[in-house]
Amino acid sequence: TDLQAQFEATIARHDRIEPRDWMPDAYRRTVVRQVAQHAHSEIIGMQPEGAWITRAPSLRRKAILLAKVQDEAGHGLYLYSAAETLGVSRQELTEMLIEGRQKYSSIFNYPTLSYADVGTIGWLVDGAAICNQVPLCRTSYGPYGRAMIRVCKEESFHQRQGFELLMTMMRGTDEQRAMVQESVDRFWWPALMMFGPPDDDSPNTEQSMAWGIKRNTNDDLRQRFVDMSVPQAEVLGVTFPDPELRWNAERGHHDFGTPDWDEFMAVVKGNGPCNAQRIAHRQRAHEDGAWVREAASAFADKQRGLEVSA
Amino acid sequence: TDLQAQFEATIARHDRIEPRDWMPDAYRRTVVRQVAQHAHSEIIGMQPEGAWITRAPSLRRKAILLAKVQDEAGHGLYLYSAAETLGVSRQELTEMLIEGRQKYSSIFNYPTLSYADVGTIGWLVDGAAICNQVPLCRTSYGPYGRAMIRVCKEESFHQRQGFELLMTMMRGTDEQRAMVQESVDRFWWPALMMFGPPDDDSPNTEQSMAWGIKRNTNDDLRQRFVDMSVPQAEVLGVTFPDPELRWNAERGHHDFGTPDWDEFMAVVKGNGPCNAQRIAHRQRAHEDGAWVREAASAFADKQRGLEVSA
Amino acid sequence: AAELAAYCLMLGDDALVLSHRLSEWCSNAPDLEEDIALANCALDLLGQARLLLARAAAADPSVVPVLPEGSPVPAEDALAFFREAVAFRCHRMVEVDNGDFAQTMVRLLLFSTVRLAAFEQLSTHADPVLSAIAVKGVKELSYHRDYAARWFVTLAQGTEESARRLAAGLDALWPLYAELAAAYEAGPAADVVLDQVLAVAGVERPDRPPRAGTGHTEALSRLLAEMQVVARAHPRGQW
Amino acid sequence: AAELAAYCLMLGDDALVLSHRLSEWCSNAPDLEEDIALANCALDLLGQARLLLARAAAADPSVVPVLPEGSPVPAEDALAFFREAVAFRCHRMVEVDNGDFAQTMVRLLLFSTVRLAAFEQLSTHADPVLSAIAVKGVKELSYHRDYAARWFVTLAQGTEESARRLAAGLDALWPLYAELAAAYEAGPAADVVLDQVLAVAGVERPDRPPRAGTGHTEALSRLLAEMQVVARAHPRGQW
Repeated sequence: TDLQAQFEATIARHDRIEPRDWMPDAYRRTVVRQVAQHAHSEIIGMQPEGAWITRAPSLRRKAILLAKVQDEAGHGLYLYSAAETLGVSRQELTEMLIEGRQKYSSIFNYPTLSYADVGTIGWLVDGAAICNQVPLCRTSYGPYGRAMIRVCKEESFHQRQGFELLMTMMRGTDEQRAMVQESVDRFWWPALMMFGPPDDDSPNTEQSMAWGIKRNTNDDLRQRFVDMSVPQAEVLGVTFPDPELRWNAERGHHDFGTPDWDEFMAVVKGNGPCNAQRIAHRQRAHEDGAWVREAASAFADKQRGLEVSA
Repeated sequence: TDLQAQFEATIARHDRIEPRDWMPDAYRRTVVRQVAQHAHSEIIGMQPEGAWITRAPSLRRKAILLAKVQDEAGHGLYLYSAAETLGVSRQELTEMLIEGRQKYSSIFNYPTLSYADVGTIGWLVDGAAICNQVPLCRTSYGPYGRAMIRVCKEESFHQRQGFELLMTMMRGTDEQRAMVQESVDRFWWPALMMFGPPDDDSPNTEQSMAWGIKRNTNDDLRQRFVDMSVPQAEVLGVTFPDPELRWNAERGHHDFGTPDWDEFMAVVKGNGPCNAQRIAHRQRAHEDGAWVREAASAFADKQRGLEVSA
Repeated sequence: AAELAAYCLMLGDDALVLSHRLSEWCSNAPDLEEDIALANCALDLLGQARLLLARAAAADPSVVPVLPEGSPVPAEDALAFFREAVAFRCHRMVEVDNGDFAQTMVRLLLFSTVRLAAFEQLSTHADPVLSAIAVKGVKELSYHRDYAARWFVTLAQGTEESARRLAAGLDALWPLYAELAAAYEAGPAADVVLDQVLAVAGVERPDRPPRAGTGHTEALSRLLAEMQVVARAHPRGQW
Repeated sequence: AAELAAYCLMLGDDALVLSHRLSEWCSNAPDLEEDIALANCALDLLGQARLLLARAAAADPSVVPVLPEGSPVPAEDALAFFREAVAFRCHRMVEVDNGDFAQTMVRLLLFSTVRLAAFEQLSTHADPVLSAIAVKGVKELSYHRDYAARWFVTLAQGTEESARRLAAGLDALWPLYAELAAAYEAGPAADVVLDQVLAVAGVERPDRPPRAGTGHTEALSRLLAEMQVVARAHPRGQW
């Protein structure tokens, strides 16, 4: 059909699809799923770091962390708005999340155990997110791509702050240096898993790339992240817990070991260290807030009623 | 009547009234009120100290404190049992407490703010309680008097432990000594108020003494407590926050200042620092436990049913 | 100078403790917009706390706890993380638990109204640092007050449940209002504002006597246990 | 000796952390009798923790955190109050929040069953201190297990609500059981006991996979923040 041809031409030009444009149902569903998953990741991602706001060890760090977690709520807002341009409401998506029918990034199912984790999440987790997201600024769906531009700018800022926290701690006491290393040891492999399963085990990648929703394969992005992180670790003075990690001059890349994909699958299936906790937290907050949202909407109705009758 | 005469003779002999004995309704009501108030004080008294079990600074102190608060629950048990011999159930009394229709000792409406308070409560509050309670071992109602004998023995043990904690802290750092003094400063006046209003403002004292329920007046016990505490404070190396406190050789007692009876009245009326918190805590615990008590009684009914049908 | 320091500590501790309470809402608010708004208020108060604690330390260095030699901890952090509960000068109003969203809004309304009245006076204070802090704070507190007042009216007139919860929150906090208003010498200005909000909301001023006693609540030491845990574990740490 | 120390730390940390959780019930239990019984269990586990931490410190002094010179803190307290969360060797089963009374009883049943099986074996351990601790512990843990099992059956067969809550508690904790049982090498002995209790209660063994990962929960660092606050504030204190 004409519409289909127009859509494909737009994609081929690397131009944006906009909300008013015709698009195949499968494309719409895939974009909704990906944007929602991304939005959920921002919201769930508030928990592991947010848990340390009340325990931040300096007032300066407390302000930085509070502002960062607030930014994540903001990212969630843009991304839910982007999804809403495709005709699904924030309320619906939230219900999909708390009923376990939509996913969020596997990384947030790992616990934060020390303040160093705040730095490590900034450095490695936000770093991995940026690797994933920078190409998404050129994603084919317009509102998503534009949201990503804003998100990426703030994420880079967060990543630098995380790295800076770790740098400062590495200049501190022996205990602090040990804290940083221990934290990096825990987060390295889960960070690598953030890019998803290996390419030969990632059935949706091909179609998403054809549609210009995704711009790179999982393994491609993972390699980029490893290559980027190794020199940063040297600057920091920490090591990664991977005996196979070494520079391969022939490939012009670092070789590295295989993540524990069984663990990854357990996490994706809901049996990770914190899946139940994260969803229960979101569900409780959502339910506890129901009466407030109802009150606000009842009040708005009354106000509208008054305006009409005036 | 004969019964009345018999009752009065028993009282006059300083002998015990027992549950099966005839007693005037007013006597029964007064004993129930006093025993219930005492039981409630044990139960509410678990809160201010119990709050520090999870924060005790050494494992030895944690064990001592946990055992002490457990003893208070035990005292509550004996005392509710003593009240039950007069035909009121623990359930009824608990409801009277959480609906604010029966009182408990005013002292537990003051907050605990530091670990030193655990010691101060042991030393001063349990000390004052003992002054109040030792004469009650000879109270006219048998089950109450016998419960008091057991309670007093354990209270003396607690008082020594409290004093010993403060002694140890006074041998510690400057900060610890300051903590002890600050704590004593906060608890001294409220401890004096534990004996109730001045005699000329204590309308029920006369009748209670005539019935042998009470054995001494409020002011009499308060004086005894002051005289007992002053030398102990000297041993500890702390002062009491009362510029009028001094030895009066003529009276053979210490003179001391007047407590803030307005504050006392505010506390008694429910407007003390922690009244609302203490009652809310008890109420929540009681309500949260309702389904457990129901399950236990449903299970017991089923077991009885099985036994009967077997 | 000791008096100025004590006053700044009082203002700073109130801001620090209420900021902590507001930050507890993070990831727990009824909606993303409220999550962001509450974090804004928490950040503003945290900013006020930092400036005020630093001013207190400069005015009277003796208020700053002594740390192990060689500790790199700045004065604002020494004050926030290395004092015991009894050394804090905050008020019981800011210490108690958040309760539900209604109670949180009631507290924010009462607190920001009283503090705004005080900051308006302080903006001409003789100490130039304190007056500058107050000028900046006036803008922030006006926003907090308006935000809280909007929710106060919304909840009062929203549903039966929200009105009930609002009333319960107001009843719970009212006994602590007199102490706060007295400390801030808020005067009739604050009362006028409050009465306006109550009138618009159609809510009666509670008829509850002030809570007896002074000093702190048991909630404060628990709050500080959490707030200070990492800093205390690393008295020579750099962050 | 390092191995013995590590093993004693594991046993001691589990006891310490579960004792803490049980002591949180103090003044919050459904009835006075349960308040007293839960405090008893907490006291027993606290006693086990003290002996085990002291044994670990004696076996390998290098496990004990270094405190400021002149600190009078004994080894058991240095281990309990001056280690960070990541240095603890307890299991996720004992760390998570109590939940309701049903979940608390499920945890006590699972924990004491597994630990009892291990202690029975340890009562003939080559280390005379550890074997003596185990002999004493067997009596205590038998009591805890029987107490929890009695409540397990009562709640399973009490009311609809109690049965529902018990099932929810069992579902919540079951994913953490495999990790605990493996660490204690509890073997079939524990399974047999559990199956008996489940059978008497008429409750199915949950069909839930074990939780992925190892290490700790986020709950542990919060628990330690509270447990360690006073001790950490006074590293040279005497108590």
